[in-house]
Amino acid sequence: MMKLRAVRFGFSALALAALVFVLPATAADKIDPVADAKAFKKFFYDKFPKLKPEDFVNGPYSMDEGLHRQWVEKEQFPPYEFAVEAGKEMFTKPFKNGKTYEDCFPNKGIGIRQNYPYFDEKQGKVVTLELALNQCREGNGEAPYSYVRDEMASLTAYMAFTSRGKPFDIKIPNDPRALAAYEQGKEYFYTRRGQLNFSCATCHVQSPGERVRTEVLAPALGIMNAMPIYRSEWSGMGTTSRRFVTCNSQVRGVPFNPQDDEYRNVEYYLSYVANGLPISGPGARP
Amino acid sequence: MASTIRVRATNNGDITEVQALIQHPMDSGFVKDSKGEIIPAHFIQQLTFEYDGKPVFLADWGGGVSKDPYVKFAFKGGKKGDELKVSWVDNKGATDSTTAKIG
Amino acid sequence: MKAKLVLLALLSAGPAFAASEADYKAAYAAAEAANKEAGQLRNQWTTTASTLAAAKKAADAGDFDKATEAAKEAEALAKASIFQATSEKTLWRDMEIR
Amino acid sequence: MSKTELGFSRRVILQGAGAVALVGLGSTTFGWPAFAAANDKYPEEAFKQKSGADAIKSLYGKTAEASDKIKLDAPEIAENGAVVPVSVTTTLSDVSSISFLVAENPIVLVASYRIPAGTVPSVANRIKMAKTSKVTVLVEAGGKLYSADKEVKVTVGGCGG
Repeated sequence: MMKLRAVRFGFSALALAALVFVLPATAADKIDPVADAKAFKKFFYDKFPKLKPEDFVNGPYSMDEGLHRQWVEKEQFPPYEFAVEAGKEMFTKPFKNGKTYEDCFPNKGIGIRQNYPYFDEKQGKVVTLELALNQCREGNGEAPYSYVRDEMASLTAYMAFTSRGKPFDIKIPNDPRALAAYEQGKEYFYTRRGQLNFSCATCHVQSPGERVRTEVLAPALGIMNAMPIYRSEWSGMGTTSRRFVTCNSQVRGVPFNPQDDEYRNVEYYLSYVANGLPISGPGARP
Repeated sequence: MASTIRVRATNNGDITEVQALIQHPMDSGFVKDSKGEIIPAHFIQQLTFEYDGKPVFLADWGGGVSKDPYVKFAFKGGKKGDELKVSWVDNKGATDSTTAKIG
Repeated sequence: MKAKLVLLALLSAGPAFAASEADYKAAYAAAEAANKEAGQLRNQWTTTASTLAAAKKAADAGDFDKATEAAKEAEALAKASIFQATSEKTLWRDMEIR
Repeated sequence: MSKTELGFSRRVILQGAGAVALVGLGSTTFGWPAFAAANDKYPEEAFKQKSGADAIKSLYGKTAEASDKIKLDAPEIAENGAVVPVSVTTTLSDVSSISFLVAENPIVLVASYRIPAGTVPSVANRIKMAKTSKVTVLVEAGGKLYSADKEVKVTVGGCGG
């Protein structure tokens, strides 16, 4: 009798173990942004224990003392002042139909950057700040701006400036398309590409704080918070789109068109996992 | 057109600290554009700061000064509310000037 | 994984005999097709495009040896980018922060 | 070159030697050109010179002597050659002019400042550097010319594209 019970007991234990084993396996395929974000932040907080969470939004300047001093000097009178002022001027200059960007955005576009990108359930896709600005222009009969040139850079610089200090507040609605976009963004972030065979993570997860020649790599956590960035390298304000496109070419991967799905989704992923960290854009960068 | 000169002048009793950021390409004449042609030299040559009719600082610049140039200096004297006259001229003869209130 | 990529990228067997224009055209077409497939997989390399251009330039100058060799190299690069795209479909999870 | 002058900081020892070389060069000249620094005119000639010594001769008409009373602040590794923050303060008295030179730039003289009486002898600015180079600051005080310099590393960033 004893043996039978033992067998039965053994059997149920086995079944239980199998179940438990099965659960995490399916859990891994289940898209869980909340868990991802927690793990993502933990990885960087453990990797850089001396940094406070908000330090991550200053990218390379929180990684290297020499760079930090040069940044502090620049911030006294930052070169992006002109872009912010140009953006402010453009923001309130009426379109031909008399409307302005203020009519397209909640709260007249002031202090809302931290909510972008968002998942637009009507369009069924992720809408970034840059896309929303061009959709506003086209909706008012104006030609869209290039995503990589000064006009878009100035507008986003001004909108980011009005959100400085506000924590990222990216939402993923309970809509399978939103979850899919988020997951595709995550996959893009970790996928190796180009002849150099790097993914975004190769530089920004495996080796933040280290140098690529003279440039110190920024951690992925908080990397969107400073956008758009005034890079000394470009001696001008650069949009998020420009950053993605140039990063692709640097690893010898052919870039997509700015604001293609992959770019909007990876921005969605990177912004979401940085929820809670303050907006620091427009940021000055090397 | 808004002035190309941004000035911050603050007085703390006996010294007035001045910072200026100027919108200018400061092309050195040694850089090629994407089509491989040399971008001609175009940079601010002289920048002057005057307080109470007297020069308090004069900069002679070459093409090696950064784009959207920045400079910081200080001079003894100056009072809150007084004006500081700032003006520049570049190698093409273009000029701009502004007056800033000492804060 | 990396070694395989490097091997494929260097797969440019020099022709033992003088390549004709037909050899070049065949090699170029193969390279272009492979690069097109890489495009469908959203994973072309900039070096594939530049090597294709070099092949075309050599062909225009009548140097079909060089042109064919470059076209073959372009094909190898395109194939490597295809290999990268397909293998990364699963490998990306290895680096994911969990 | 006394011990104290080299004691400014371990790193400066190498550049200290550089300053000595600078001193030796400037002395042999034919006629003395009008020292541009003495009047308000833009020192056109000085901004054409390809070497530090010629720029100094054209600008000041005298040679510089290293001094540890000049504190030149420049990064060890420039975050980017397009915007290198460089500043100087000095305890030397009645300073009349401050200039910055970058040895490896195509035009060595980058900026020259006239310091009228009553203006604090201290300047901060952002300069461009073509590549890794010695950055030299010159301070004219009491009619004599002093210098300090520092090596600043500059290379391209990014992984090469």
